[in-house]
Amino acid sequence: MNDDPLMIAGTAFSSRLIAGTARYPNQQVMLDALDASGTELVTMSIRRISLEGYSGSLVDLVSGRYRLLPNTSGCVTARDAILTAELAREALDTNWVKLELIGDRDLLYPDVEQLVHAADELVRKGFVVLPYCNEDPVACQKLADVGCAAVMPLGSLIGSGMGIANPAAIELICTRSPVPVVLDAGIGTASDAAQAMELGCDAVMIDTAIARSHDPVRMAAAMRAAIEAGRLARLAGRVPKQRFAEPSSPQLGLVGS
Amino acid sequence: MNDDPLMIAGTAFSSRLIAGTARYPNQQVMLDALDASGTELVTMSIRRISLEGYSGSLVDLVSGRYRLLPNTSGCVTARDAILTAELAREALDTNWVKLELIGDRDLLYPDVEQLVHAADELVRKGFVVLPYCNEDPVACQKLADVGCAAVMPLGSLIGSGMGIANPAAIELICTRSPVPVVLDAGIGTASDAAQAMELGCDAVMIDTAIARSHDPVRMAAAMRAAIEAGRLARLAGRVPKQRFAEPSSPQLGLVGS
Amino acid sequence: MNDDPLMIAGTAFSSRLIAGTARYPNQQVMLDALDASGTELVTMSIRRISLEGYSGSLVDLVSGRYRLLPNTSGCVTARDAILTAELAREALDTNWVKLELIGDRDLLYPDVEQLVHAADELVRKGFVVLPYCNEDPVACQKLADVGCAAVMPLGSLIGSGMGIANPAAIELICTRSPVPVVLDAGIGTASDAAQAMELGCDAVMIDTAIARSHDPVRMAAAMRAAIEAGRLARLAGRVPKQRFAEPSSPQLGLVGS
Amino acid sequence: MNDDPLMIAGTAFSSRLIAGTARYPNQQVMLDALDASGTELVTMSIRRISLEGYSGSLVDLVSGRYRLLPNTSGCVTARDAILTAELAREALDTNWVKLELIGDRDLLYPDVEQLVHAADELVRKGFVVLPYCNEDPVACQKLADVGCAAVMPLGSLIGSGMGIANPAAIELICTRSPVPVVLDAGIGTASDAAQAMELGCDAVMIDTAIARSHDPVRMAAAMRAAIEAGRLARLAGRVPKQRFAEPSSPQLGLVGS
Amino acid sequence: MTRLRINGVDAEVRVATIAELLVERGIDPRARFLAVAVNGAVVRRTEWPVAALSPGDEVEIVRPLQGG
Amino acid sequence: MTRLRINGVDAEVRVATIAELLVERGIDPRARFLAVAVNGAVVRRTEWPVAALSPGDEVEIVRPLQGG
Amino acid sequence: MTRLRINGVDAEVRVATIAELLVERGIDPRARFLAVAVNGAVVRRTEWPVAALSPGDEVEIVRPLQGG
Amino acid sequence: MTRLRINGVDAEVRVATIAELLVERGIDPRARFLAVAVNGAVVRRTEWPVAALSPGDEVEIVRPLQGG
Repeated sequence: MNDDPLMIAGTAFSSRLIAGTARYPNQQVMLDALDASGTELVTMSIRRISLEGYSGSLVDLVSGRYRLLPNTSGCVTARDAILTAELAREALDTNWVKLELIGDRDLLYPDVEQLVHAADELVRKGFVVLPYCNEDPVACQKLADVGCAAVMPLGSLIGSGMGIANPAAIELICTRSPVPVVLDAGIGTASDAAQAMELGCDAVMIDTAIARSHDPVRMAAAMRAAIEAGRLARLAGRVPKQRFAEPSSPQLGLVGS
Repeated sequence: MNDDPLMIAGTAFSSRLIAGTARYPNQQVMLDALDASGTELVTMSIRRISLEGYSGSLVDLVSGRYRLLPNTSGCVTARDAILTAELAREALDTNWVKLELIGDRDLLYPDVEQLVHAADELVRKGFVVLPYCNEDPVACQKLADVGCAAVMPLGSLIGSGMGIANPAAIELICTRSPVPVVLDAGIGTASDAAQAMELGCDAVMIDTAIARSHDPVRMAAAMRAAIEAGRLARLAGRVPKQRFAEPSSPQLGLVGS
Repeated sequence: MNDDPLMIAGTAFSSRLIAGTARYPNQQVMLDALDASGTELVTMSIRRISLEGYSGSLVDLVSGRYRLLPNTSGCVTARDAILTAELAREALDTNWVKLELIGDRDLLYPDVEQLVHAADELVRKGFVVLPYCNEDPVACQKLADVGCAAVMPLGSLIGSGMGIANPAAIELICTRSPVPVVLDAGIGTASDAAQAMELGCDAVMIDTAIARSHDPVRMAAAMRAAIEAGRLARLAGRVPKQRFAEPSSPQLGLVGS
Repeated sequence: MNDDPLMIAGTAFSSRLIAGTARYPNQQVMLDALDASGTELVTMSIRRISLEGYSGSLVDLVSGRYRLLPNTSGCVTARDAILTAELAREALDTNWVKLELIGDRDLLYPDVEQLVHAADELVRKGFVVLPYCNEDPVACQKLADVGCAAVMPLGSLIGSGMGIANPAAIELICTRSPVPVVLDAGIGTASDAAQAMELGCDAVMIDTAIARSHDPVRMAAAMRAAIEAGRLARLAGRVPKQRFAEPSSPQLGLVGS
Repeated sequence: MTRLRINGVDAEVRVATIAELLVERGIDPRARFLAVAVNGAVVRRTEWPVAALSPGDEVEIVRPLQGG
Repeated sequence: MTRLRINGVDAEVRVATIAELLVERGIDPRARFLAVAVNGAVVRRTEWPVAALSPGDEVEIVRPLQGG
Repeated sequence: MTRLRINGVDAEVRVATIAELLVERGIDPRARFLAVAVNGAVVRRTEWPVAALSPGDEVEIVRPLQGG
Repeated sequence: MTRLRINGVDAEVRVATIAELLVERGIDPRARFLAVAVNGAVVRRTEWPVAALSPGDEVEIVRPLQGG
């Protein structure tokens, strides 16, 4: 454990990267990328039994090495999201859940109103709830008020790779949130992840930007380094921006002057 | 030596961070920061003998551990810049020089016209010339044409911490430059350095952003990680940006759907 | 009436600028600025009788020349917002209301959850509701679904002058909204207003950016021109952005070539 | 003449838009667009006699209604640019010239070094020189020093429609230039033109953004309004940007509070 | 004497109707752009002369101000 | 024969308990990482051998998959 | 016959002056907005009737076109 | 006495060579990282003991400092 752990619901994590497990070219690349990313917490979905391919044994491969964070992806009603969370708890023996409640199937944008109600109920049922929300400081406050263990505002649309569309709003949420802020969705490249940490986020959730890059294992290493870099820079306290120049070398004693 | 070295004038560097040695709170912090940064190439200025403070023994401390890159900071004429370079070669026994030729003492902005002439002459005199220039692809091409070993376009004004003011121009220079591109000036925080590498820069030069941060040693580590992150992301090939969303979890088999 | 009117709830407006009446240095400047802005719809607040200054006769001055849009500014509960709207209807004899329901007194950020419920009830009570909301496409859809006559997403925080913090989200809302989109809050200068219209907004609401500028009357004229410019540019269909250059003058027949 | 004329070389212009005449779908659209733009100064190129189409009679159509500004577009040597300027003076009976000296045929990016020399010589030959340059404050100062009547820094690459890639540099040039600053190249839509004026530019040069839009006549009107809006906003003095909110309506006397 | 809460402030007044209350407060009931609510419900202007006030009533008397 | 709705699809099955249903579906009830809900309520694994199924029951049989 | 280079193209022409050259090329020397340079130097319109052309002269004949 | 300009300042010194000048200035000529130029031309360290100084010579004596 490093000296600057991420604390969520009393659990300490050395890594501030939460990794998805979907959209990889194949299972081995996924495992190598998770390894390279240094993540300690990986997300999974809950789906009806079917005859699909490799995913059957996915849990066996990751459950030993990583804490699992099941999600309720795709749910559009509080009822389905809550049932999915309860099935996840039974299937994976964890009361942690990444709560997703979608208000628009095209945009995969959260339905903040239902989200707060579902989060409230899941907290009462004993879940550790990490809700995927938007960059709305009032919604984030409500989610913290009902007992969520963290908030997960989007940087931009899921899978878009557009980075952090509204840095000012994310920074505002970070300065005010009583619970950890995990930037979720939209990360496209390493500097996006570093920026998230510099804005004050406690962690970053990444799936597509790693899984769909040309070299997921290398990109996973890039994201790991970027999140460390952004965190260190945040702690180090950056220089202020100023509109004019300031010399770095000494001004006096110039040759020939 | 790592498997992705930076090559300048036939010399290989594991680190892609060129570090300044000025503006640190004190000498020990500077040494610790240089160490934390992983740099292998540090810049120095050349000044007339005087009774100034600690700097007297600076070279003894760094010359053994790092390759030195003397600069011609503050020079406003080709004549002074060339003489300063020759004095640096004599004093430090290196033919490498970071050529600075300032056209505006307030902005510390390069004088491209004189810069090309001075670079041409220094190359003829056997110097390895790394010129501080602006984000002008034509000027960068001319500097490469006269034999510069690299080009060092500014991100923004020296010491401003404004980051990369014109990413499109930097990217354009990187795609076309026959010599390494080192982003110089303006870096403010880690994500700026990562972005520079993602745009295609081969290295980044940093002084103020480390030396003047609240915790230079930690910021040095941040910059080291950021440059590695940006380089890895560049090599890994990021996902394309798209304006719409794409789900990461499977679409089929939703509970209750 | 021009040939491109703004239609809200069946009412046509030649001007696409909704103007606030607060924060002006004095009443005459306000009247001159409203005149210069070309607005046809101005906002007012509803407050308890007191012995405050000039505002007593404000309505007499503007009610004849402009349609009034009372707001529920400052309300933090649906109950207070609804009562304020009903008092406004009685006092000003209009069923139009700019519905504001604040979830955070520091940020003056909307409480989307309560906002939808209050809007729903006011629509049932026969009001023409224009809700101040955030750049949340799902919330905007819900507001339209309950019968709001328009949606008024914020560009950035009220009075901040930060412009449009999340252009992609505003554009997304504009492409999908079944009702007019009025950009509200955050406009700082003319180009912000032009940008709002180019993103697809149907109108812009401005108060502080005019009232608190150094020369409100001139800034009002600037905003009027900017909104017309942005609207015309939107209708004219801008050239695509491309990363490379394209000559405008003929390529052939160069002298000396 | 309005009360805020643009002065170049002692000549006053009511319009701050310099319009190109190329790339229009046809001649009538060009004439209508020039009319709608309100421009008083239009650019033309100088080319060898050939059997090309409509352009033969172009001058007859515009020379009576607009002051002509011949350019040296396409020239890559000072010699060709100077000869082209002299031929233009003979052909059009004007000593005004938009000096273009390209250092890269793909990017159409200026060659600052040659540009300064050619400008110097043309000024000595009695020309009123308006040089197309880059956003380099030192180069702009040199061009003013050799007697140019204005400087024309690029916003972004010619014909790219990318807008103003480096607003800070343009603003810096505007604050320091002893001669008028005309933003040239890169304007894509109305808000770009408004922004240029807000940054302090004295005028804007536009060709492609109008000629290649879906509706050039309407876009010309948009640009005219945008430039007026940006100029008025600059003169009116915008509100400062602040990171926090400030209420516009009165704080006291809230109903129910 | 009737104890009312007027615009959030407790007051003892000797009035029977809203119209009388306005007059007692120095407000001309014929003045334009006024509105009144009692216990959270708007009372139309036409009712002011007859609308009776009871002890403990919460009265809101408002008018428009500048706003954004 | 019992008529059930299994994972959103109607089916006629000759089973009495969830455990039997899983077997009938070719799923090993001892397999890890399975979960079952009947009519919107999760049935704990320990109940599978005894939990009776009634006609019209809506059964969800799920397991984890990759996710983001 | 005089060998000239006209607008970058070699040509054999039977003319003595610029004016004659223009006519020979089918260009009306009185047409407005024309300009001519010989060997890199502009020849004013008034000189066209008398300005003699020598073998090897490089002649530029230009006029304005649309431009940006 | 020789009148020199040393690092931009006029000075009267009683020295014949660069080595003597350094000593006279309290600088150990064997110290590392020093460089000297006379009238715009660098004088190699090996020449210091013999390089003669003439009246009016412009001498630069430099060493490295921190820099960016």
